[in-house]
Amino acid sequence: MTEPVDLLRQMLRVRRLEETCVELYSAAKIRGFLHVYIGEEAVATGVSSALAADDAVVATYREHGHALLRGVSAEAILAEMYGKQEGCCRGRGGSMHLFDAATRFYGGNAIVAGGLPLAVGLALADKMQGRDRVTVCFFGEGAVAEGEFHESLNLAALWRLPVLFCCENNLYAMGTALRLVESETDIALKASAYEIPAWPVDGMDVLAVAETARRAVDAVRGGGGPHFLELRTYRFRAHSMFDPERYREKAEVARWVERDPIETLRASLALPEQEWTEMQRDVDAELQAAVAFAEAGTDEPVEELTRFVHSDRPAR
Amino acid sequence: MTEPVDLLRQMLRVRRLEETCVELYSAAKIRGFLHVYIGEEAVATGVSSALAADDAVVATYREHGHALLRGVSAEAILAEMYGKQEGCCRGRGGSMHLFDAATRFYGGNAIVAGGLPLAVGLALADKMQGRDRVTVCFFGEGAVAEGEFHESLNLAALWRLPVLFCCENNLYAMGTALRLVESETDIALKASAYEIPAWPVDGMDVLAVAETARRAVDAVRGGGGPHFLELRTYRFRAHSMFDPERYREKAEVARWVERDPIETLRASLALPEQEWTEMQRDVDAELQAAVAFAEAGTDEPVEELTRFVHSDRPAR
Amino acid sequence: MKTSYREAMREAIRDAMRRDDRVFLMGEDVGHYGGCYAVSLGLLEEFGPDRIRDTPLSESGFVGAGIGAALGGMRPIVEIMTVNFSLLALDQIVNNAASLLHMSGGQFNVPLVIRMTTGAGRQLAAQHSHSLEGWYAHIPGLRIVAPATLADARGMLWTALEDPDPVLIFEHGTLYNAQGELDDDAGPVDLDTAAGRRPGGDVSLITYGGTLPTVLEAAERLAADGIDAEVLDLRTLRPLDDDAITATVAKTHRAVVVDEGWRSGSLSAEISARITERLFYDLDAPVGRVCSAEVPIPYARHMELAALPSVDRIVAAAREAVHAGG
Amino acid sequence: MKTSYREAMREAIRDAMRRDDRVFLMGEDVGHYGGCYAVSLGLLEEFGPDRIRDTPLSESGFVGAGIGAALGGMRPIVEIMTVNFSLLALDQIVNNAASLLHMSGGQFNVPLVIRMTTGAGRQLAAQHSHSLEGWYAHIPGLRIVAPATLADARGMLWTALEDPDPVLIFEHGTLYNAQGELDDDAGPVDLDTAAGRRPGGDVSLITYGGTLPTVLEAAERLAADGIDAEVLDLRTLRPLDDDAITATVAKTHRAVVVDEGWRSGSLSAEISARITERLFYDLDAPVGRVCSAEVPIPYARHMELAALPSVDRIVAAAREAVHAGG
Ligand SMILES: Cc1ncc(C[n+]2csc(CCOP(=O)(O)OP(=O)(O)O)c2C)c(N)n1
Ligand SMILES: Cc1ncc(C[n+]2csc(CCOP(=O)(O)OP(=O)(O)O)c2C)c(N)n1
Ligand SMILES: [Mg+2]
Ligand SMILES: [Mg+2]
Repeated sequence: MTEPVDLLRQMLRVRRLEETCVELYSAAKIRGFLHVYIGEEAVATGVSSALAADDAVVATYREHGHALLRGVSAEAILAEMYGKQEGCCRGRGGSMHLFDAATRFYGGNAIVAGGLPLAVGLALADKMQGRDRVTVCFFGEGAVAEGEFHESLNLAALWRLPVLFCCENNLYAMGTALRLVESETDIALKASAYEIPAWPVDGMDVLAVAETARRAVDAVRGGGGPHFLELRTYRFRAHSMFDPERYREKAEVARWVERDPIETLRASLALPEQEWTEMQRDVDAELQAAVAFAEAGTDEPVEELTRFVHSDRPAR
Repeated sequence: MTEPVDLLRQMLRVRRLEETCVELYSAAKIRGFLHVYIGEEAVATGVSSALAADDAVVATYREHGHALLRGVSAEAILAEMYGKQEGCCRGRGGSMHLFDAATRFYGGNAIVAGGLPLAVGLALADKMQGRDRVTVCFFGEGAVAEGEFHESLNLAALWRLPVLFCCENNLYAMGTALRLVESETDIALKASAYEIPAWPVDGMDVLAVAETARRAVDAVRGGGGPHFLELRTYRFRAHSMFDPERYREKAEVARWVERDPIETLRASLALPEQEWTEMQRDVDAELQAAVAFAEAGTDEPVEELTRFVHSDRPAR
Repeated sequence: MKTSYREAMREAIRDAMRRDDRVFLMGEDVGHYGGCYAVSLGLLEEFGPDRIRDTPLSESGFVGAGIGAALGGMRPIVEIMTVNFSLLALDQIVNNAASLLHMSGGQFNVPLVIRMTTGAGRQLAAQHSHSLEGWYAHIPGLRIVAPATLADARGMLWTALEDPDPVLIFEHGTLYNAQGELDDDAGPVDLDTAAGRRPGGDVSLITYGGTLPTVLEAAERLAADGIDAEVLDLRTLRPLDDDAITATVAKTHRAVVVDEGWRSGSLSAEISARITERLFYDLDAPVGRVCSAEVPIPYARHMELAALPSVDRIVAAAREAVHAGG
Repeated sequence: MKTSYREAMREAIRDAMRRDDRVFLMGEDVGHYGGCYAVSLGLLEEFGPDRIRDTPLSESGFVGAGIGAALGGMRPIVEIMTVNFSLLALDQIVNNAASLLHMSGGQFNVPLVIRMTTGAGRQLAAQHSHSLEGWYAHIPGLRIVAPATLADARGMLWTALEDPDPVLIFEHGTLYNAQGELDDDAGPVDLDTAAGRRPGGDVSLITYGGTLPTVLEAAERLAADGIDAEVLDLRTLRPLDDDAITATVAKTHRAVVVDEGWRSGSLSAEISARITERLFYDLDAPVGRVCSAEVPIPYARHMELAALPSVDRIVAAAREAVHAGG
């Protein structure tokens, strides 16, 4: 199992990456929609710590951290958001569409709930080919209202596929509170209605997330069929860079910020100040290098615009 | 409450209508897809008996009986299947698309689960306008797998809308058995996951259906929000006229036929033979007249083909 | 009055809500968030959560519910955040909204308005940048409109709500911030006719929606070169205003259609085909088309721009038409 | 060998399943029922329920799962019973299958085949009779094919499965019962080129899929009148075989496109526009179009027939082209 101090480091990497993105957005280096994960780091960090190298991850448009934790470099991520061809998708995807074949990171999906059927299919391929890989699918609690959520859970359960569904319940979908859009707000219960073992987890406690995820991944890999985690968390920042946050009270945000997953773990580990300083320095250095890399990035030639609409095929 | 003997008569009307349809199909008077309701009559009969005149009904492509019970005449129904302009939709809809504004019969929907959102909307209109009408939505158990089922139940429950969902669980969707397509086959339980009160009902027992439906309709009309009935039934005939029925055993069908809802009620009522004969004679007469009406029907002029793509509007 | 496209659209909604109790707005984040593109900002406070109704992320469900509510006597305005997400509701739109009246033999009309944001230009990449309004214009039973000006943003909604049948309003994402003057008594706008936006005699530039500003700019550039372009804003994409199209091309004998949709199977193809059908012997050049490159729209700014109709490409196509053949 | 379109398609599936372990068929009622149109009859017994996989009624879910399985190394054939139901899966098809490769910068191709029944002619009314293949042909990233002959039914599937990218196969419902001779060694068919089905010099009739038999009949009628029509079967609707279209029209100088889609925004519009763009100065008449009436297809036989392209209408359009202008 990953050491707690490593989990701390990973969360810090995600936090700094996101902070860097926000700065770069303000500096107009990054454009389009930008959704950051600040406050929710324990979720992706804990879950990712439970995965093997050839497992697959499907995520949403709030996926910078997931990509980083999966092993995509901060360089490739930032260059992507700069729209440079050194980015993980040649600059075509941007913030919402990070993909990486090498680490089996399947996006970067910006249609809410659109990634769930993909995860089901990836798991189906593994099961049909007798491989013991696991596919992890992240999505927000807003996705739970979509028909594709329901169809996907049923398919996964019916066919006992190796998927771990991870619902990042941060209580809001853009500006709409969960209680305004779900007749039943207990999300783990919904999964149970498909006969999928499901647990709510404190998503601000990375150790709890890591431990639960490890057990769930083991169960899935062992042939136990799909499992479901509801990770209770909170986004500290606005939904995107355009969100004036009219829909929630500052006090509510403040209460959650008190449970900052990074601060909480650091306190509980009683990490010596010097180690913390070093860790920060390392992470900052990583990100500075990444920014420099992105800054040095080059534009994909416009002649390539129509390339990859279809695969490059050998001429017949 | 409707008298049991009237329920018997209504079931018989549906049965004879369907038998007539099958004959007419074999005689090539009716074309396209034809789905009959033989064996399932207790469901629509019992539920319809609980409705008021200005309630609304949304049904599927297996809806001849529902239309008849709602008050659409057998004449208009058969003429429709003949493709005649005297039909309830001028011959444009055919078997799968019976509609009738006068009785608030909203189809005749041939996209599985496609009617559920419509029912939700009809109920929303009633609620917003402060009317105490109820909308009943019939659908097969196959529809439960569709995303629209899930989205509709959530919306109805969330907004506490006056809808009664009636799932006609006849165990098969075309040739696919429920257990092959649902990880959890307890359908009433699924509705509960949306906080909708739900009961399974013996769909072969018209008295049980009528009584449960009456209570459910009362609850809905009284402001209790949506309710859900799972009506356990069986289709005695093939899915459609093209179905070779490879997917089920004759013995299984035979077991269910023993529970024929018409025979069962007739036996329990100990209806005098003469009354039964009279009832049959009446119903046969109704259907003979209907066939004659359909036979005498006329073709809509082809010049009308593009009429009703948009509403006839006063010229500006 | 100085205003913006966004505010004009908001005023249109507010006005309709005040005029008719049966009107309500429903969609994702229209209420508490204030509208994804802030169109409905402040309306929740004025009309309350019943009539400014936040929905779950259930596009098929709430569009279908809008159809049902319309059948039930309401006049719903359903907002879909972005055209791409409308694909999730397409079954309801095509199989129900567009078909019910005809297949019920004239019994059930669906007085529903669906509004959605369309188009590229804001670096939102492949899943938020489609221009599918021309594609929707293929479906019988739908009326498709694309307001390109403040007056149309202000005036089309009420007409759409008075229509007994479904109307889809496509609002190009780059237009919301457009500023301009609007008459204080700006009134309803019909949904039948195209509008001339610039008179000219040498070539007809036919467009709509988000590309209108680009086309007008191209027309100025052409004017500087001595080419006098007439600009026609289609406004309604289904049904097309054939008379207006025919009139301008009969005058100029040359046409270029500018359409942000992908070229193959675009609305511009239909317009080109119709012009040729009607005016074959009057044309001095084949009808030109300037469309988007046939690619999922990429994020990087230079690539996105390369994919979209540009002033340069429009000018080039117009020149080609003018200098063609005879 | 005497066979039918249905059997040819079944043989194609069987053959693919035998050749490649990664191939499997998934869809509603493909297994225990025997296939809605009996295409997959008997395959469950041969290949078992894993590879002939019945799905729940969850079009979006299982199409998306097909995309995921393709990403995971399988070669899924996903069957959607009828084109109308594919609207429920359109988000997955457009936003994922068609877009993933481009937006991932070339990393994730989707070797998926989707088959579906299309078209009218069987009195199935408005929700089971659409012809949307031309509409799908608007979407970059998809390859769209429409086998119209036994040889194409037999030969296109394997080529589609070898394609690294998504291919949609549209099978017209009226063709399944078509009988004919098929070579015992009928092999793969390319998905790039159109096929001449009848040589002629007076007018080009361009069509595909379910209307090919109607067009061939019309050509015979025209021949009796002394008009020698060339018939081109497009076979692949995206990308279009421009060379073949250009070649036939360059020869005949007159073209009529016959397309069961609704006229406005149909594939026929695109073809008309392209012909005019390429051959404006060679055309002796405007390109004609024979399409379906722009209505939800009605049930009544006479009304349905009135809505669809007919031999009479094709003959009339061809005559008009031949007698036009010069
Ligand atoms: C199908 C679809 N509908 C709407 C949107 C617009 N949208 C983007 S993010 C979002 C909120 C999603 O909330 P949630 O799933 O809880 O994820 P979170 O942003 O909270 O991580 C919405 C409505 C979308 N991208 N896709
Ligand atoms: C969305 C959609 N998918 C598939 C079909 C084809 N189809 C028609 S009826 C049917 C079975 C439906 O079964 P169920 O809901 O149980 O109703 P039943 O026929 O048993 O009354 C199917 C698959 C359809 N009409 N609509
Ligand atoms: Mg959320
Ligand atoms: Mg059933």
